[in-house]
Formats: sequence, structure tokens, C-alpha cells
Amino acid sequence: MSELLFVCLAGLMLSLLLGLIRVLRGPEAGDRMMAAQLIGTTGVGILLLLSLLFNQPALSDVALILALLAAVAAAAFSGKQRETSND
Amino acid sequence: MIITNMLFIDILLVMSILSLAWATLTATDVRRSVIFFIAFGLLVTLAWARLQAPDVALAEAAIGAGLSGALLLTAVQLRPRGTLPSEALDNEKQNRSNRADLRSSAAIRWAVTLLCIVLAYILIWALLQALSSQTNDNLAQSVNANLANSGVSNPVTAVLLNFRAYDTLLELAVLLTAVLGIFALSEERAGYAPAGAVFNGLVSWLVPALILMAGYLLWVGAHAPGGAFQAGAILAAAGVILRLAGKPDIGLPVSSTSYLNIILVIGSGLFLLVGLTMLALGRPFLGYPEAMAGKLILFIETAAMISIAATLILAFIGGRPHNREDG
Amino acid sequence: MIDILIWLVALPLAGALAALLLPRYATAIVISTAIATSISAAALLYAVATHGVMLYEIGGWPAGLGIALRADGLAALLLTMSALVLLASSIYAGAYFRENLLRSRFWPLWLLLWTALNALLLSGDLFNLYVTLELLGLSAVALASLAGKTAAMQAALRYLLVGLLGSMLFLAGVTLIYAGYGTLDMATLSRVVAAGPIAWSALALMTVGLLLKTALFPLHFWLPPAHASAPAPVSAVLSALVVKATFYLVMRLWLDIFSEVVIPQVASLLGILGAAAVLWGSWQALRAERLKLLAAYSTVAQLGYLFLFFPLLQALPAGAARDAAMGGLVILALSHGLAKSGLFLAIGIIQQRSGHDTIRDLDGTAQRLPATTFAIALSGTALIGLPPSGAFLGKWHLLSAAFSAGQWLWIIVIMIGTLLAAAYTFRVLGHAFGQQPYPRHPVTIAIEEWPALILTAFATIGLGLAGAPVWQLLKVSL
Amino acid sequence: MIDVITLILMTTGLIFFLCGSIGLLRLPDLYSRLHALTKADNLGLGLLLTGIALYQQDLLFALKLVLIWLAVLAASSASAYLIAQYARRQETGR
Amino acid sequence: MLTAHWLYGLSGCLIMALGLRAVLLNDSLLQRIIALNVMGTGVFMILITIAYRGPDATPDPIPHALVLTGIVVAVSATALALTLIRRLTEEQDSD
Repeated sequence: MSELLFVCLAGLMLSLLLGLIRVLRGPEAGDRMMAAQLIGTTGVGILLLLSLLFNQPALSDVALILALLAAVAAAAFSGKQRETSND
Repeated sequence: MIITNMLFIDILLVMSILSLAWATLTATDVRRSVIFFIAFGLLVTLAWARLQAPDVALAEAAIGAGLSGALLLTAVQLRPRGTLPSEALDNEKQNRSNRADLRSSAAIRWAVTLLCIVLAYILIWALLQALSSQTNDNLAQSVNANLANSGVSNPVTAVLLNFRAYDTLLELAVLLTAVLGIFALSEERAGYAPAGAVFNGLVSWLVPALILMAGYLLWVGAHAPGGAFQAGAILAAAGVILRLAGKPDIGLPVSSTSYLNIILVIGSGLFLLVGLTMLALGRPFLGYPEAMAGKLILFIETAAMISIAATLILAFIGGRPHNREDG
Repeated sequence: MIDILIWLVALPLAGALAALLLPRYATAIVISTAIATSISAAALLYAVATHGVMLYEIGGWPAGLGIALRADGLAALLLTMSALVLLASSIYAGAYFRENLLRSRFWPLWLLLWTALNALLLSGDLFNLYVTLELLGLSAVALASLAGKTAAMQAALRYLLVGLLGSMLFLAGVTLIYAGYGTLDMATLSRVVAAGPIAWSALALMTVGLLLKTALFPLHFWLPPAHASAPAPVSAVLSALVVKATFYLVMRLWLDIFSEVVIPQVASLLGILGAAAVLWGSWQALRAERLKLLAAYSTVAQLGYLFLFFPLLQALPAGAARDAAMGGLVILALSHGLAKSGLFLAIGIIQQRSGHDTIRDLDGTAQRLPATTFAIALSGTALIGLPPSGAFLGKWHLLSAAFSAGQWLWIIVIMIGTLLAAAYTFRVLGHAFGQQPYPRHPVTIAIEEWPALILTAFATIGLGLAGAPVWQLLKVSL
Repeated sequence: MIDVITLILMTTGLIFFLCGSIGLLRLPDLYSRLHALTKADNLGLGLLLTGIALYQQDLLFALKLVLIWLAVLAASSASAYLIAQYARRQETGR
Repeated sequence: MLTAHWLYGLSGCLIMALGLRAVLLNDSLLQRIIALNVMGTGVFMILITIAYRGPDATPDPIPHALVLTGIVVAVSATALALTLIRRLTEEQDSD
């Protein structure tokens, strides 16, 4: 059964690699950011599989954190600052 | 079987990490470099998880995905795209030769490259030597042998808050120094425009969830991966999100400098106080009595978490908060 | 008694926190902390002299598992010198920062810097040293940028980058040590370290990192702008203590922990770089148009002298001659620390009174600020190395070590460096005593003039007399 | 039986993931990529997590997985929206 | 010595060296800060690698603790550096 986990892990790594190509190629900053987002989602899956494989429950906490914080980078990326700070 | 399978995954992971590192370092556009760096952080988190370092993976996920990404992204947003704060800034008289020109000259580039090859070579040379010799496990064993007396059962927490607690105390002082330096330099950056409905909807449940998560990590740190740093970074991420959503209230008493200072100082202050109390009780500095160690560590960690979170939020804000009551 | 080691770190840290929490009483808190820490430093010096090396295992954990603080004669001497400089500069800074707001920002960072210095000098653990290096670097950068001018911030940023790069290289070395020897405790390491790739690579990485922070030629490029644009008390501490702290670590590594591993040719390389620093730094100091820049370049040169000792100590066999050279090195370092901090404080006064520090326009300073001019003269005595200053003793032993090791090259360098130092000192004094009518109102010595005077007096007279005790203390070593 | 279901769930999830990534590479413009990616990935992750839950058969762990999935769902839709908004702002030059 | 030691140890060394090159050669201050962080990650990777003892053995906790400390220190330094850069940029703009 652990073979299945390995196959999934390898598949997710491949998916991550494809996402990586988009991160590197762009062309727009938005494309890169979105692909980075994909890496995060794939990373969540990979972490959960690793957590089963190594019998390391804490890795699911890492996955949870990645999931919770997934939007922060996108928000910071697209956030617009006010013109002045005193309004 | 397991080994060969893992090898395949290891190779893919390492190659992705290296290619992202290369891309981060050679990108011609700073914003691109920052996005690469964020992706790099994600992959490195996976590497830490794979190398059985869940504590570090937690911290990297919390700080990398939440804080340093946001910090760097807002730093590039300073100016219109393309232009970047460059070395053109420093053109003082002693440096008559233009440093940017200096750097782009082929000879210098080759010399630096050569230097870096030498660095890589000596690192690898020594590391291979070290790894191929008998692993020296004395210290890890002595951590394990003393773990029962440390008050916690997670060895990393035991090292951070008991065996090497002094490092952690000084590290809190480093955080404090950084935030005081930031305060001395600047007032806070301009805030963000209020978020739209979609982001607001996310924020309304994400922030409580992050606070719960921080509490969980703080508590679980005694016996499983987690602890004050991870929890503090998560709390800080909650503050960052509130800030990004354009909320006026980011969970810090920004209207009162003295309350703010108390929050910044509480981590290192209580840590130091506990250490000195031990001294007054005739024990060594930071030498907790065995029966109390667990409680004291949780106490110190709670205070440290608050200071760490406040420091990181203020670092993101980028300076002393305005007194909001004055307008 | 042994608790004194921990108090030396805890007191300034507690003071920093208190000064932050109670800004209204910050000045009083800082001055009393400064006095208490200085008394502790003196007590440490006394304790080391009477009881020998002191060891404190934090948390009661054995060194290795836990972190140990250690103090020997060298550490105690440097710590006491730091305390003296910092105490004097604290008193000075109270008058220097007139604006309350600026002062309340300054004090906590100031004490954090002191914490870092003491923690660094006492630390017995390699990774702990990395943390103290970062604490020292960040607090120094924050203080250096406090003036808020563009030039100061530019210099501070470069200072920060260099400092971070230096600590990163240091950390890489520490990592290799842990990989190879499984320990971070310096005393344990010095027992088990053996010549080979691990030790050499680690030593090389840590040394380069530290040299970057110590600003040894040609890695000195960041120092003059950073030291010249910081507020005067900060410049004093940066030039006198902060670079000296990293130099102390180089000494520890080369002459103590790794002394069996060091390759003599590389020690000669350090000497050659030191010689280049002496010549280049002195020449630039002579050419400098501003007093602060002169003082900063003179620091580059003076650090060079300290590195001249490395090949000599390497060549001399253990014995009286080597001990004497070692004593010369330490006394030269102490003397420079006191003299240079005094010089920067004095320059600060001139800058505040006349609004500039351009050397050409110093005419009449001697009449208006006689005490400060006298302090500059005293400081110059120590920088040149005239008797009875401590630097004279130091240079004397440097010369005799060079004679007995038969390394003639250094003697020429020392001669030229001394002549150049004399030239730049007299250039300043010449302008300061330039023709200018005497002021009508009577000249008094202001409170902020005393610290510089006391520091430079210590450098010239105090250390000149302290030769024998210094040698005695240095025998107490790890 | 459960093994078979797990197998099917995980592999289907994996296929969705790969489809999403291929879509990310092949689709012509940012908006269609955003669309494809968020749909495929969230579905893929959902299936994968269900498979993992069945594999582990631990209620608390399964709850955590649900939480993770919900978080990813919310975050990815929000960030897709934010990125699209940003891209539109860039295009309109604001 | 495990295969993972080879792979990750060498990558750590390479990342550190590449980072150093970028710190020294890059023109943009911000990118040099990022490069310093990348360099730090390289060192951390070496530390985590030497802590690794194989899939079934407990790793050495000390390097993990050191890396945690290192990460927090790196973030503090980065934050200070970014504030300095921002202030300088503002000054440059107002000129």
C-alpha cells in the first residue's frame, strides 16, 4: 500500500515541476504568482503524504499552515496601498 | 524499494530547489525575484519535512509563506514596476569609481564567480569529510538522556527553551533590536485600501482560525513539533492579513506607545526575569527546577509568542504606528 | 562571585528593557546601569586576577549540552575597557542628544549593544557567538542610522549587508564544525580539533566572515562611511569596541582554539593584509578632509597593526618572548580603544559647537575648546605611539617581536605607519592651534568634555603604567 | 474494498492535479489558466485527501483534512480573485 | 553516509555559493537582501542535512533548534534592511 503513496508523491512532484515551469516562464507577474499558488496547493498534498509515509503527524500541521496562509502572498501581491497614510 | 522511490522524489525536489534558487538570484526584475523566492520557500519547506525536521518545516511555512513573502512583496510595490532602489543610491565621494560599473566589469564578475566556486569547493570538501566519518552523536544522545529532566518531551523545544535557553533569550533581544531600529528609522507605511467582499469574507474566518492555530502550536510545542516561534509567526500572519485587508485594527494597542512597548518587551523581559529569579533562588541562571520546568517553559513561551508576533507585525507595518486616536 | 558573568549580560539587557518601558527615566536608568555594569566588569577583572579562569554553565547544564560563559584575562581586560568606554560615552551621550525623542530611541539600543558586546566577549559557544554577532551587528546598524541623514542611512545599510554576510560566513564555519566534531563548545573543540579539511575550511570561513566585520584591508570599504556618519558616541563605540570584538574572536580562533591547526603561511597573509591596512589607512587619514573620516581611516590603520602580530606570534616559540608580544598586542588594542573613542567624542563636541568637522576650518578650536583640543592631542599621542602611552608599549613589543622573529618587513611598515600617524595628528593640531583671536568670555570645561579627556588620559597615562598588570592577567588564559 | 476505493480516489486526485498543471502550461491566457487551475486543483486535492482519510482511518485526522481542504478552497478562490483583479488593474493601467 | 546526505548536503553548499555570488554581484539592494536569505537557507540546509539520520532514526534535535533561531534572526535582519531601503528610496524620491 505504501507503494501507492509513493506513486502519488511522485505524481504530485511532477505536477509541482510543471507548475514550476510556469513560475519560471511567466510571462506576467500574475501568471507566476498563480503558479506559485499551485505549488502551495501541491505542497499541501505532498506534506500530507509525507506525514503518512514517515508516520509524522506534525507534518499535517505544516500542511494546515500552508493551507491557511496560502492567500497571504496573493493578497500582498495584489494589495494596493493608500496614497497617504493619514486618512 | 522505499529507498529508490524516495531517491526519485529527492532528485526532483533538489532540482526544483536549485533551479528556483538560481532563478531567484539571477532574475533581472526584482518583483520576479521575490515571487521566485516565495516559491523557493515553499519547496524548502517540503525539503525540511522530507529530512525529518517538522519543527523547522512549521517555522518555514509560517514565516516563509506568511511573513517574509508579504514583507518582500510590499517592498517591491514601493515604486512603479521596473525601477528599483539600486546601488545608484550610494555615490559618496570616497567611491569615485562607479560601483555599478565596477560590478558589471567582466573581470570582477569572473573573480567573484571564481571565489564562489572556491567557497562551494571548500564547503563540499569539508562536508563530505564530516559526513563520511563516523557520525558524532554524543550531543544528540545527551539531549535524549536529559530530556526527561527538561520539562518537555519535544527535544527541539527542550534545546530551545532549556538546554540552550540563553540563545533564545538573546534571539528575543535581536528581535527587539530590529524593531527598535525600525521604529527609530521610520513611521509606518501607508495602509492598504479596504478589501473587497471576497477578501473580507476570507479574513473574517481566517483570522480566528489562525489565532486558534497559534494557540494550538504553542500548547503542542511541549510534546510535539511546534512552539513559540511558529505560534508567534502564525499570529503575526493574522495581523498581516488584517493589515492587508485595510482594517484599522490589527490587534495591537497602537494608540498607546507604552502598551506597545510592554508587548514588545514582555518576551525577553519575562524570560530574563525567570532566569534571574532562578539565580535568586540559589539555582543557576535559567536553571529551572525540574518540577516547575514544564510550566515555566510554557509561561516563557507564551510571553515570547506575544513579543514575536508583535515584532513581526510591526516589521511588516514598517515603522512606529501612528497614533490613530489623534487622526 | 561566579554569578558576575551572568550579571554582565543581564544588567545591560535589563537596563535596555527598563529604559524602553520608562522613557521618562531612561537617562537615569542608563547611567545607573552603566555604573553597575562597569563595577561588575571591574569585579570580573579582579576575580579573574585572583581566581583564574571563570566558567559559568547556564541553566546548570554541562558545557556542550548547554552554553557556558567563560572569562579569562583577555576577555576580562577587553570587557573592562569596553565598560570604561561605554560608561564615558553614556555620560557624554546624555549631553550630546539634546532632543528627548531621539534620546529615548537611543538609550535602549545603546544598552542592547552593550549586552551584545559583553555576551560576545564572555561566550564559550560557537553558535551563541553567531547570535551575539547578529545582536551586535543589528544594534550597531540601528545606532549608526540614528542620525537619520541620507548619508548615514546609506552607510548603515552597507554596514548591515556586510555584517550579515560576515555572520553568514561565520555560521557556515560553525556548521562545518558541528558536522565534523559534533560540538559547539569552544573549549571542547580546542581539545579535539585536528588539522584537516574540516578544521581548515571552518577556520577559513569563520575568519573571512570576522575579517569582513573587523574591516581588515581590503574588506574595510564599509567602515569609513559608517563610522564617519554615525552620531559621535556611536562612532566612538563602533570604532573602539565593535570592530575590536570581532578582532577578539579572530584572536581566539587563531591563537587559541585552532592554534595547532593554523598554517603559518596564512598567518603571514594576515600580517601582509595588516601591513597594507596600516599604510593605506594612514595615507587616507592624512588625506581626509573631515575629522571624523580621518578618525575612521585611522581605525583601519590601527586594526592593521593588530594583525601584524599574527605572523610573529605564529613564528615565536612559546615562552617569554611570545608572551611579551601577546601582551603588546592586547595593550595596543586597549590603547586604541580608549584613544579612538576619546577622539570621536572630542570630534563630536567640535562638530556640535562649530557645526562642522572640516579640518581646514578648525582654526581657533584650541582657544575655544582647550580641553577638547587637549583630548585630541592626547589621543594623537596614543595613535602615534609616543611614550608614555600604552600604544608605545604595544609597538615596542611589536618591534622587538619582529626583531627576534627576524621578520624585518614589518619594522619598515611600523615606521612608515608611525610617521604617517604623526603627520595626520599634527595636521589636525596645526589647524586647531591656528591664528584666531581669543574669545572674550572665559573658557570653561563643559561636562561633555570630560569623558573624552578621561578616556584619552587613560590611553596615554593609565595604560602606560598598566603594562605589568596586563601581562600578569594575560597569563590567566583558557 | 476500502483499499480499492482509496486507490481510485488517490489516482483520480492525482490525475486532476496533473491536468491542472498541464492546463496551467497549455492554456493561452491568464484568466483561463486561473479558472482551470483552481477548479482542477481543488477537486484533485479533495479526492486525494479523501483517499488519505480512508487510508489512515482516524476520525480526528479526517477532520483535520476537511479543515485543510476548506482552507485551501477558500484561499485559492480568494487568491484567484485577487490575482485576476490585479491583472485587470494592470491592463487598465490603474 | 546516506544518499539524502549527498543530495541535500551538496545542494546546501551550492545554494550558499550561488547566494554569495548574487550578494556580491547584484546591483539591486533588495535582491542582495533576498540573496542573503537564500544564502542563509543554504547554510540551514547543511545543518538540517547533518541532523538527518535516515528514514527510521530520530534526527539530532540540536541543528533543528539552531536553524529555528537562525530563521528568526534572519527575518529580523531582513525587516530592518527593508526599512532602511524604504527610507532611502523615499529620500531619493523626494530629491
